[in-house]
Amino acid sequence: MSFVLNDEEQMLRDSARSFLSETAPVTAFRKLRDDNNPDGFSRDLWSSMAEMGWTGILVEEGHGGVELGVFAAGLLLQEMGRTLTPSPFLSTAVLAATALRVAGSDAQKAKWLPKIVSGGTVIGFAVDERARHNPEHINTTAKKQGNGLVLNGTKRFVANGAAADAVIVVARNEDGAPCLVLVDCNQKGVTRKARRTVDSHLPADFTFEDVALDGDALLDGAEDTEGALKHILDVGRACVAAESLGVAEQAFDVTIDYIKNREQFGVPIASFQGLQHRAAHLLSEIEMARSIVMKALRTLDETPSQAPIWAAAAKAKATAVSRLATSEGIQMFGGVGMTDEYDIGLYYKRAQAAGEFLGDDAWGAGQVAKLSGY
Amino acid sequence: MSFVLNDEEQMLRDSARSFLSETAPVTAFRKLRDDNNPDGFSRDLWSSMAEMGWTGILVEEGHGGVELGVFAAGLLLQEMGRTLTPSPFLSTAVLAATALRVAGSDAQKAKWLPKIVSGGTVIGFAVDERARHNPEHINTTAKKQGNGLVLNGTKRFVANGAAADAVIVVARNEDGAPCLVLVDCNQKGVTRKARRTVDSHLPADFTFEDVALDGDALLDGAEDTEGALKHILDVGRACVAAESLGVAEQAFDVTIDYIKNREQFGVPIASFQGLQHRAAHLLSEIEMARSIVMKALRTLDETPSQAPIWAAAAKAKATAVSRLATSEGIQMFGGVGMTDEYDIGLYYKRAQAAGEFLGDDAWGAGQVAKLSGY
Amino acid sequence: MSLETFRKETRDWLEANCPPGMRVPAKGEADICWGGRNWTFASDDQRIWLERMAERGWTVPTWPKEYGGGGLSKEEAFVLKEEMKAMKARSPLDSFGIWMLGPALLKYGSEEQKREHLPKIARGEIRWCQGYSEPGAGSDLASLRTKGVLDGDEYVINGQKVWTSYADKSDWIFALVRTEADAPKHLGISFILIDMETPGVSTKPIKLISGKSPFCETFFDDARAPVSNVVGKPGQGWDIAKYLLSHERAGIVSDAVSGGLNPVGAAHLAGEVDENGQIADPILRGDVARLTIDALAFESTLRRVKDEADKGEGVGAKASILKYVGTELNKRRHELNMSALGSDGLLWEGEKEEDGEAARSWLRSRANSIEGGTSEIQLNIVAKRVLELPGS
Amino acid sequence: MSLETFRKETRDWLEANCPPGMRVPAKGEADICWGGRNWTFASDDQRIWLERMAERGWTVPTWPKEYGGGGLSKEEAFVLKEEMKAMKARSPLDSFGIWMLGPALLKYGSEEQKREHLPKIARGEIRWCQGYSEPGAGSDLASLRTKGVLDGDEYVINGQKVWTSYADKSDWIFALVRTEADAPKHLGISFILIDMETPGVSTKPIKLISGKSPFCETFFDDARAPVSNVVGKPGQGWDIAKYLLSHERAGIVSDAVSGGLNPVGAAHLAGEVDENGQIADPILRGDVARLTIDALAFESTLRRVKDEADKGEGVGAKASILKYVGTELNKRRHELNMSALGSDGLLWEGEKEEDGEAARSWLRSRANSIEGGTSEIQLNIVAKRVLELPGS
Repeated sequence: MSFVLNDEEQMLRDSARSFLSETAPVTAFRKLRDDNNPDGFSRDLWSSMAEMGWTGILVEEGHGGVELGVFAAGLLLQEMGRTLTPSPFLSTAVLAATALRVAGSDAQKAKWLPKIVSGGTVIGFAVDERARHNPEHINTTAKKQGNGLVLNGTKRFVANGAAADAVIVVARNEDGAPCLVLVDCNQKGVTRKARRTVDSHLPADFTFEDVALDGDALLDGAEDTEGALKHILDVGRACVAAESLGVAEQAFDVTIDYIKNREQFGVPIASFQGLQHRAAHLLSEIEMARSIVMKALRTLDETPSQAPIWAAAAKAKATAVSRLATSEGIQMFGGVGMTDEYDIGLYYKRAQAAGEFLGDDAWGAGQVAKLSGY
Repeated sequence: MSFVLNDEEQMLRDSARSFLSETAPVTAFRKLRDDNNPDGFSRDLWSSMAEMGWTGILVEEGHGGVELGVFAAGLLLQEMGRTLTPSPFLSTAVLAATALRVAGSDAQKAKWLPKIVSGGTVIGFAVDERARHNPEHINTTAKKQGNGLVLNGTKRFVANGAAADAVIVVARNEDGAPCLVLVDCNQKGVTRKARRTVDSHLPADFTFEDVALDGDALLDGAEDTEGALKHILDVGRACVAAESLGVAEQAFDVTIDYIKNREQFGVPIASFQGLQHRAAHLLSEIEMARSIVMKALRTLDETPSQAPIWAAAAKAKATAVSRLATSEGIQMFGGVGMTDEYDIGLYYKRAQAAGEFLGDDAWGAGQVAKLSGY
Repeated sequence: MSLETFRKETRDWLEANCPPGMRVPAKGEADICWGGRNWTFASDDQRIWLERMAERGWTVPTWPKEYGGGGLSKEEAFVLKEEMKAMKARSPLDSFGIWMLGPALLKYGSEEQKREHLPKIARGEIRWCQGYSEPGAGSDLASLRTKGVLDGDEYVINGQKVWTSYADKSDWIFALVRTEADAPKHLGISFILIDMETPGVSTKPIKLISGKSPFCETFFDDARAPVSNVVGKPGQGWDIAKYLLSHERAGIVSDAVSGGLNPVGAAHLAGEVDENGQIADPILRGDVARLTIDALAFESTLRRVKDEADKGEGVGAKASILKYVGTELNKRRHELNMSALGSDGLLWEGEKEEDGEAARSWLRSRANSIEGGTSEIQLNIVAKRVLELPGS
Repeated sequence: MSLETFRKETRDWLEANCPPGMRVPAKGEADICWGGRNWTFASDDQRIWLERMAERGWTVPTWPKEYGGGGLSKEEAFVLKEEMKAMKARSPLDSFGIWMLGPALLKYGSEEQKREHLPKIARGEIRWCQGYSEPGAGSDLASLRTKGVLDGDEYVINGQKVWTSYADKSDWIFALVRTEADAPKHLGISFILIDMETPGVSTKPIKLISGKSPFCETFFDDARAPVSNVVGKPGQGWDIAKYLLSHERAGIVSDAVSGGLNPVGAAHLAGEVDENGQIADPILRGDVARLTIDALAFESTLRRVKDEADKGEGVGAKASILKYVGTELNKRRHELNMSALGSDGLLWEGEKEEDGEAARSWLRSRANSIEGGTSEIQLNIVAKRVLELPGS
């Protein structure tokens, strides 16, 4: 396992960085927000991501993807974190694609993966039913009915839910075992309510009321669906941790830049040792987060059986560090950091939202203790 | 409830401070340690404490005491924390005296309290059976046998155990309810093993093997022995919290003094803002600890029914702050702080030991959550 | 009158006079009564409550009666507060006039200024805002550049202020103005009262990360104020400002610990408790418990400092400790609120008015450690003035 | 030879040659083999193991063969380490000669010095200590006052060193000596090798709070060392010292994370776990979990820095980040060990040799953030050299 980027990865990151800073800088995000964009992201950008092959980053070549792996997906999300770029990448190209890859039948893969790769669909991944992430609290049911299924339950704050064409729903079957069901959002019995969040994303709450589904709605390609679900969630965690890392890095960079130039009492405030020590501590924390996020991503690619503890730990660390970096950022900016005009507050908001997604630092710590056997 | 000292309290504290700094400064503690004193404290000092009335601080006048209350006891312990003075004050004059006061019969009070007041006895209070404090883990039994009792079990790290003439043992009776039993250490079936601890105190482990006791060994003066036990422990917690506070205060004072005088790179190290901010933070923390310790002590005197959460919170806060103040102290002293020659390390050790006694910060936090109903 | 008699009479009066609508806690900023020329009462109850309290001088209980106050002793004022709290009575009037300008005028103002301005503050007729900070000054408050040039018996004022809270809704502003250009930085500043209807005074809200705009920029463009509106002596502005800032700090601290959502309530709201009411996530529960301990310690400290002040020990630089600890604590509380609320906390807008309130309060709390002197400034003050550490 | 072949051969050789007594983890400092003129082996196994490993040069696997090393590549050395770890083989030899002096001699030493000293270090024949710090210098290392005055082809050395680890058990010392009195502070210092049997060299242990005395004071009283014992050029000592300190930092860091008690083990030892092996105190469990996360992050960072170094990216000032994070982490680990152990952790002396070991290690860990450059110095380095923040 290597902790350095190979040439291909280096290229991917460089091209992502230059693409995003040109096409989707923070000003673009502000415009989406101020225009009350009903999707919460740019459809054009999503098409561009497809053109560049990003949508197929976890899809095998046979279905049109480039299959670069979870580490590569994380690199992209890290860059998106830096520019606060909203898109269905995480929900559709990471979570839904992984779900289809590890739990879909051949027919389901053939039907859905090319759509994901083409950028022609947005698919949400619906797991949580309560306010805090907890994949064990699943009350949604998908029970057999004739040749098909009937789905009942509610899901909350499904990422990209407002714009989703379909959602993959985590439910329990008639035996109480977890199962994954792919549901068209226009299906009868599906209602959704878009929720505008603090980071100006647009997830949605979903209610499923006696939704009648064909049998092929059930993702039944995995031998062990429960294990597959855990893997999907770990991939999601490591990838959103990478986004949080990007948020932390950029927030830190702009903060350092600010304190070097901001003068008070006749000197740059960066010359005060009080701030210097905190900045050095922050950099140390970011370095730690960077390493463990890389470790989690690589482990998912190379030795996925060992990934659970790394994914949980990376998620917890990236959550904590991104919140620290952004809140320290506001403090070091001072009054202007509180204004909407400066970007640092936007980073703070995204750090909070990304942090709660698929488990925050407290959740991650509990998971690490459990997985470590204490 | 007043957060300021009245004249009497002010006088008590001033006289304690001058007495201890003359009679029992840190050098006296070092001498006890280096001499391997078999008691772990000075018998002469204990007599002086009796002469000054300290031993009777929680004992009613009818039994020879001065009954100044828990707040006053805390003031004395705070001063003893400052000078690292070891003595049986906490175990005998606070815990045992309180136990007799709230759970003893008139006859038991009449027999034992004057002995405590005279300084003529050292009584330990034995509650814990496991490594970490937990008053719910009591397996020691005191069962009826004829007109008497038979005691079986083990107790660990009983404070002042090495020098104790007797111990008050927390046990369970034949119904499994908590009870308090006063046992002479020379009784047949009692074995003790002195343990020298990191802070150079001398607690002892006790084993009780079919110890046959008279019926009057049972402290049966309380209507609600379980409630009485909780009160005794809360008094102990608030008082040891006061000692920890004294440890923190003195450690802080010597550290500030040191950094003001220590020069590096041609200036006093106290002029570095990195240290200044940490010192200011430390002072803030000490002020918080001081307030909550005062609150807990006063509440035990004035509205004891409300005391449990304050005792637990004060114990937790004083534990955390005394450890922080002493560890920051070592760091600010630098290399010499690691040497036995300087006192700061002794304060660090006592902060650890006092912190574990009757529940550390983690224990206190759990208790606060429980008592707050979450 | 003994304190107990006072307590009884107060309780009876409050019972008889506090309208029912004022006996439920304020839900949000919308329920606060700020007063002022253009104030629209949220309800009749709000109006009646203000009128009745103002008549007794109990909007400003400790101010002298001749200036519209209640003339109560500290002890009596505390009893009043306790009794109001016991019946959940709302504050009849909140204002920067009460918290900040009033104390400054009582200490530094001329008799004429006191008689002119204090009663109007007490009755909620005039709403005040403060004009201290300037763009780019930040913690270096004394580096201000707004200039006042004497022209006859008037100052002609030019410059810009920032962080003028509610300036767009205020009637008058108390501002720091550099009136003596050649004096050293901390001298040469005057504390001037300016009617915001004066020609040349304009104001513009600042949008904050919390979405709200309580703060404004305020511009002075050849605005004129009579010399008689200078509080204290010309050039004494810095002293008055420092005195006033300590009152502001106390205000921020009391905000920091007063009411609002706490993480236990948040966990209940979000359904994140188990059947025994225990916070479901054990790690989060531990974080909340440590917050509770610190909140209890802080609450005790506020009481202690008050008791010490009553005994005549000055608060002095210890106010900086309170400001530092209280605001950092409040930020932690809001962070834990957000963790306890999970995705519920992320809601920004919804159909209900209170939707997004948790997130807005959380974001608002970030300013606590910046406004009224940053945490860094407080730590500097503690290091220098309490601990007397040498300068670097 | 391919790496896989090397791995196989290494495993076979270790299997055949590592004595059984060397395949159980060292219990404490007593089990470490330090070597030196007066070394007494703790067991035959310890002696045999050192001899066999030294013969292959595997006490210093990456040093060139001509100086007693194994001549292995970094990759091979890593494989050797992994295979030793897999069979729990102990380190055959630990010494400041290996960790510190060796790398400095390899970089700065003359051919003659290398041939003279390196093989003796590799075989554990000579034990070295370092003489850097002086009383009162602390973090201001360059302010040293030990003087060397040239007298013919010898320096006559006078002064005092402190924190000379194990000086009382060492054969030689490498010391920083001010040889050019008039040069600026950081120049004029030379790095000199001194035999401790030289007349005028004496040493005295320092008693520490942990009760142990690995450190000494060392005195030079007209002690003489030949000019040929200067490493590099006279006056180049400060550069060599800095180079060496970065190796010391790496050593401290690897100590910080390697082995020893952790809080989960401590909780088990103390019986403070429930029937499922879960740490009984839920709040403590949370603290431990957060430590685990940080330990995993730190472990990953060590790997990353190594990979980056292998790719040619210099570690440079990042070593300061490792030193800072690693030592602070280790202190936290020991604090949590003590909490998990409760009263058991307080034991200072008992009948068993390991009694008190937990407390001693805990106290010892406090020095981690002082020795080899304090945490404050590391943060300064990061601020100045990595972040390029302006000086104050």
